[in-house]
Amino acid sequence: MLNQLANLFMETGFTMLTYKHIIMIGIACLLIYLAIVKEYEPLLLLPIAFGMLLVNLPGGNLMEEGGLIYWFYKGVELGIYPPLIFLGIGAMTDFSPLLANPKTILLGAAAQLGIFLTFIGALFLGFSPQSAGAISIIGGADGPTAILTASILDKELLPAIAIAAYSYMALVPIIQPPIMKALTTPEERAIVMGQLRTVSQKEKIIFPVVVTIVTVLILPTAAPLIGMLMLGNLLKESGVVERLSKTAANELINIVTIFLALSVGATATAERFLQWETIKIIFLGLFAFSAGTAGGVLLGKLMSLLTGGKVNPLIGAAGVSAVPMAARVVQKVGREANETNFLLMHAMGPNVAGVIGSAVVAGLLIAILG
Amino acid sequence: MLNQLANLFMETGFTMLTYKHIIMIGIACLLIYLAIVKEYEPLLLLPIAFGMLLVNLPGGNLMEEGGLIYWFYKGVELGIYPPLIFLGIGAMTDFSPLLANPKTILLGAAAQLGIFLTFIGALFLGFSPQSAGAISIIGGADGPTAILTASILDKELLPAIAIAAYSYMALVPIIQPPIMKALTTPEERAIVMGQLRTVSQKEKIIFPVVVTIVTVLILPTAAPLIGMLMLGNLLKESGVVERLSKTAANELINIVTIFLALSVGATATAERFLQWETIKIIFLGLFAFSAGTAGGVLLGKLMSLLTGGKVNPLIGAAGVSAVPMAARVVQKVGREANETNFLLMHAMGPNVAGVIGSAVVAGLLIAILG
Amino acid sequence: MLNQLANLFMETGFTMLTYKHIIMIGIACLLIYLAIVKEYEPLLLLPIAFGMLLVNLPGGNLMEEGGLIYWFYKGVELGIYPPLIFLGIGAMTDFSPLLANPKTILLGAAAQLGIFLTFIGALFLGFSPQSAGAISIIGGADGPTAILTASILDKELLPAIAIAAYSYMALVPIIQPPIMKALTTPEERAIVMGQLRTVSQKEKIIFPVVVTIVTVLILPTAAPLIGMLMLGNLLKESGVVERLSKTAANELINIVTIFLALSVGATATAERFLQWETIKIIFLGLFAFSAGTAGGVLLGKLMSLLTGGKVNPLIGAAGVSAVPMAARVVQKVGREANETNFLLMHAMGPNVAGVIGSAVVAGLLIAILG
Amino acid sequence: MIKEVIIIEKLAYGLNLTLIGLGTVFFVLFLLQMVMKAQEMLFAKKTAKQTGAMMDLDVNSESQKVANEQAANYNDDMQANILAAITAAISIYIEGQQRSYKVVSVRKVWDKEASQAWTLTGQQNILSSRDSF
Amino acid sequence: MIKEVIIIEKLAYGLNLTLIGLGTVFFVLFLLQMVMKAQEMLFAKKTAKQTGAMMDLDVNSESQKVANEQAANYNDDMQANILAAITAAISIYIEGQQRSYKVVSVRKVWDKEASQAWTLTGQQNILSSRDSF
Amino acid sequence: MIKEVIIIEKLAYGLNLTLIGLGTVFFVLFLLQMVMKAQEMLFAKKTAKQTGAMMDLDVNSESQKVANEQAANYNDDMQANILAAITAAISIYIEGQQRSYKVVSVRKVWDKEASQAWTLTGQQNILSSRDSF
Ligand code: NA
Ligand code: NA
Ligand code: NA
Repeated sequence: MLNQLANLFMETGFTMLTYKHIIMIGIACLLIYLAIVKEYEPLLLLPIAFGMLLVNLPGGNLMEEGGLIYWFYKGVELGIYPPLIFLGIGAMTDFSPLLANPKTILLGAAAQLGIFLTFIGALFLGFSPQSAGAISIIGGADGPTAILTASILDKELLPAIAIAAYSYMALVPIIQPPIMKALTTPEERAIVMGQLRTVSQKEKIIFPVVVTIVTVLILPTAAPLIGMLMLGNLLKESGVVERLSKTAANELINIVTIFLALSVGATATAERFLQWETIKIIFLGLFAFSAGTAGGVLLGKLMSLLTGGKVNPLIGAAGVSAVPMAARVVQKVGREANETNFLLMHAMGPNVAGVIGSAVVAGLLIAILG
Repeated sequence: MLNQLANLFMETGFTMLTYKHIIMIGIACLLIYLAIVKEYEPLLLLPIAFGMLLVNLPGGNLMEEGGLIYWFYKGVELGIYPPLIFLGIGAMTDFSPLLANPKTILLGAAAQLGIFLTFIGALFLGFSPQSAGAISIIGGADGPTAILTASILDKELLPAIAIAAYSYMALVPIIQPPIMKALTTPEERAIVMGQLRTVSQKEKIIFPVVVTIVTVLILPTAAPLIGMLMLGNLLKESGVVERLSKTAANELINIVTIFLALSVGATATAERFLQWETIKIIFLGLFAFSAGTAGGVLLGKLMSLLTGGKVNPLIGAAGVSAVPMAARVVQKVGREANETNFLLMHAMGPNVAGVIGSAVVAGLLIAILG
Repeated sequence: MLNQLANLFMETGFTMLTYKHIIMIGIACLLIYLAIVKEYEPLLLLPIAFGMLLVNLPGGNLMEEGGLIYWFYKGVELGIYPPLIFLGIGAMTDFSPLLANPKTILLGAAAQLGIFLTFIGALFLGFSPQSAGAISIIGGADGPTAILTASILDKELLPAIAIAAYSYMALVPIIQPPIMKALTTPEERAIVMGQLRTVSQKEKIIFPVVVTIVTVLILPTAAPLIGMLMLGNLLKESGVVERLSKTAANELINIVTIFLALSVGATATAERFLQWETIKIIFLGLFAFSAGTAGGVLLGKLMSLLTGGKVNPLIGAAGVSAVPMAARVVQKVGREANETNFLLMHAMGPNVAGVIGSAVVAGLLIAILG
Repeated sequence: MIKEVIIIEKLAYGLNLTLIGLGTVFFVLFLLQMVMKAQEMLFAKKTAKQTGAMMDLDVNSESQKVANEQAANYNDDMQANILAAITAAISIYIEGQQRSYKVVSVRKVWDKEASQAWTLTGQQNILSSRDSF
Repeated sequence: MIKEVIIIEKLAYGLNLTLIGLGTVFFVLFLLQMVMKAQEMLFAKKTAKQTGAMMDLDVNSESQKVANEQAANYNDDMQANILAAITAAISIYIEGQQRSYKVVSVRKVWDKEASQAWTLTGQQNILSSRDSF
Repeated sequence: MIKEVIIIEKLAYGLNLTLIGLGTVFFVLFLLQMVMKAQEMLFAKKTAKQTGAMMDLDVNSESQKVANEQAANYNDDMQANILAAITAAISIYIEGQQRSYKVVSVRKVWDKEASQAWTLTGQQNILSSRDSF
């Protein structure tokens, strides 16, 4: 019996526990704290952190072949979860602000600058092109896009990239304002934009179909993300399949989010996460968000110039996506400069354009580097 | 760099686009239009059409091994989705009208005539018995049954059969009335049917259990469809597992519908769909619906004769299933003949009987031809 | 044609029907009756019974490789469903009563006595240690725990164990009161317990994290059950991811319950179920519940003694889990002895502790015998 | 199986299948008709064929009953009804995404509120909403 | 592919990708801008730029309409409105977890209740809630 | 492993497992008890043991508060409450299957409606309901 007790004790996690596990458990608890108390993107970061916790309690083997989260992870490995999240996002997204002011879509392109500058930066920090591509997509400020791209280009870096992406999305209200203010004059920030035109239902219905055709024809590798995003939107805007769009935007996306986040978190083993690469990714991610914001604002300034001051350059900052946080930041900064300024709906245009933009870039990176 | 651009351009869908793709994209857009504007069975036809669109944008490879919809399609291939749809349909179906008037169940048998006459027709048009069986099931006027049968007997024809089945279900208000009127006299159509008796909860609970036992014992191959349909109905009628029956009738069926329809649509590649067979299937499908309607109405006439005019023969037309559209058509045609005529609940009996009837025929076709 | 009819007749279930099938169909119908009319744990027993019915209608082959329920069963085989049920249970469970009175957690340990005494009993009835372990877990009074353990230790016995576990959970109001009364004096049963302190939200949030760390470190094999239970609870208590906790506690658990119960029921083939082992399991299960109840009550008496009569020993009976039925039984028996006695919330402490307790024991049995 | 058969063979094959098929489906559905007839004789409500109350479609039976009751004492209890409506509406407004049992318990708590802040019976109501899995 | 390259090569590679990448994303999004412009010319509502009614966000349009209507005849139909609110609230209270269409049908049945216990039209309303799959 | 063992061996094996098993489960649950004790000392509310307010079961705390508030100014704001109830009931009637946040926003919009048709603040309310994934 003593023998058995000894054997059992050998199987406990305590005997296998190393200082690395303890650090990882600490990081997981910190992320749980940030998700709950600071409300850092809790929908993703809370289950990610819990997955990280579970996988770093030694002996559980939940990620070993046949383990529970090993099965959940299949949906990440096969590239199924991120498009399903996009299906739900599509069913929640209203493209009206973009349709009402088409030129703001270009701000969603300019904000992708952050991705490419980060790519160059990552190359210089010694990453391979594949790893650099995976890291740079953090600048897309879009969780599912980042997870899909990283899982294809370099899955070793997946947990660090996912955590960095969601953390910086939560930190958008801290990261963006200084850059926005540094690049604009108080007069520019005070620009009031005219009311948006009414968008007909017909336009809203045709839009997702045309976006799918145009985007997938040019960049077939963007099909899973763009296709599902636009299918979700079509289900919503069509108005005839409400039960499908509601389910896509609620129960289906919730179920997939639990599985996705838990299994992404569970890839964050100590061996994989406690590396210099993680530190580098954290810095590169911050740079990516900053550069993307700058890219958007700078094109905003150019647009302001060309339209004779009809565009408030701040709305360019929303082009990074981080929906709807970045648009709210624009609203706040705009109102600081001018009490009567309501930029929210104008910022929603580049904001949703940024989702399309980074999905296009993801398709491109996968096509070139994948 | 020019080299890379050239390579990238080679990977775009434009370079691979043929006139066949363009035709298929056009058909997909037409179906989207019909689903949204004409409300042709949008729950299925809208995602089917979108799947068709996605798979005909070349290069996306969503149906190639490892592609996104390739994984969704597994649920069709393994025969999982249609029974799950039936689970939800069972949890939505009220068999009271049938239980209140048991003899109307035979109208649900007579309307299967369409299936068998179509089978003969398909043989003469040169189809193999397997293909003919798959095509003939369109006459069952029941989407999940048609998809399951076609995916087993001849999956090459699956997209055409599914699209024909749902299209004609949407067209029931146009297809059925002329046939109904041609086969009945105004006096017959004006027959008012007596009020239905009250059905006790006990009868409603026992019914699904007995149907399962009787049907599966006689025709074991009908087990997946009949078994799930009756499980769903038992969950609903039992009254003790409301949370399960609600989920089966809402979120579960919605999720499965998205996956099923998207992946059935994605089987409609140009090579497979732009064939003479598709044209033939469209004609055979129309014939199947017409012959089924005639079969039901003719037995209705016989019943009317035998009961001394207590049965309005129109309700036989509802035996094709196409729930609840065919029953509404009966109500409308009946009211045209007699303002005070309310046939709706009487037509619901053969209507739900038709679902059981075509599932039985599907089991038979699979047993003999599969 | 006669030939074909003969062949078809050969394929009907009637020709394959044996008296064993008829007995199994009878048992399935009895369970359906108990689930609906007597409300014996209908959420599980109704679909379990229907699965049993389907698999005993010969020829359906739903559990053969490629059959419908064969695929559903994969989630049992891979150990996926029970942890997902626990995720939902966690999102429904309120640990406040336990946090308000921490010492009652030990009652949830004492009630596991039933498991171990049953293990010894099963050894003496000739079962192998693995089988004995699988059977003894019935004493955990927790369906998902029993199903997971039995599917790992001895899947031949799975259906009998699952049915016994849920049946006795439904019979707790009949099994427990005599034992509770036999082991306590009227004075003990009349003890009024003081009001519970208020539990802060902070405690409720930290609790699931700490339970996960402590339990999984000591017993890594308990990780799937405890990890998911605590994740569900954390999602609920965090208050920041309501859409995830609602989905886990509703649609997700409902969907998984349908698949789990249907496929567990479908393992109950005549060959497997109509064995002496099944009879033995039924007796051992009853013994397990009784011994568990006694274990809890006896520690309750000791606690009552040590605290100078501040603990009503009845609440120990709730330590078997069977949430929330066992706690309600405590309330009822307590009130019989003293009209002013409200033990419900005090019994909820050991009740939820029993869930943790039996998950720990399951982990232990899997570690030692698996 | 058969590839090139002459017309007569195809027709024979097709009619053969039609006969077997229609025979089977009529046989099965006729059996079910007999089952339903038997059920009717055993279980049918004696109060059938009442005018104006044809089918007890379960969707409505319960609501109807309550509606009738409410209608009955509408004038007497107008104030109480308004109160109930407001309470229910507000609780739905607050509880939102949460499900029925919550609304039920909230209303019960409201009833209790009138007399006592938070009773143990209230706890029991809440507890009973936990389904067992 | 490339492991050890000198700085100039990395920079060239990175700038290369940046040009191709930004070029592609601007090209695609510019095409989409043109598409939207074309749509605007074809389908845009003529009543645009009305003050105070900027975006017909579908979330609210319907509710607003009803709310407006309700507000309009609020004084006239106060009694009826209270009745409707009570009915709706009660039916929600009862039906709970059940979904929208039930509440809808319940209210319709209530309307019927006033005149007739249970009409066939009522059945039709209920029936029409069955989606076809 | 073991197939044919004599009674004493079975008993020894069983008791052995019982001791290890009960020992382990008591050990784990005792540790958790200590954890809870520690938590209590660190975080427990000071306002504990108030009569009539025992457990802040989160299911009800919020509703209770609102109910209390509503009860407080019931007589004063009767009209307003009826209006709110009607609005909420109607919006639920209309929105049906849609979820809580919609109903919430609808009511906010209604509030705005009284003063202004469609304000930008209203847009912000709606926007804030979009969860970020
Ligand atoms: Na982006
Ligand atoms: Na049919
Ligand atoms: Na237990």
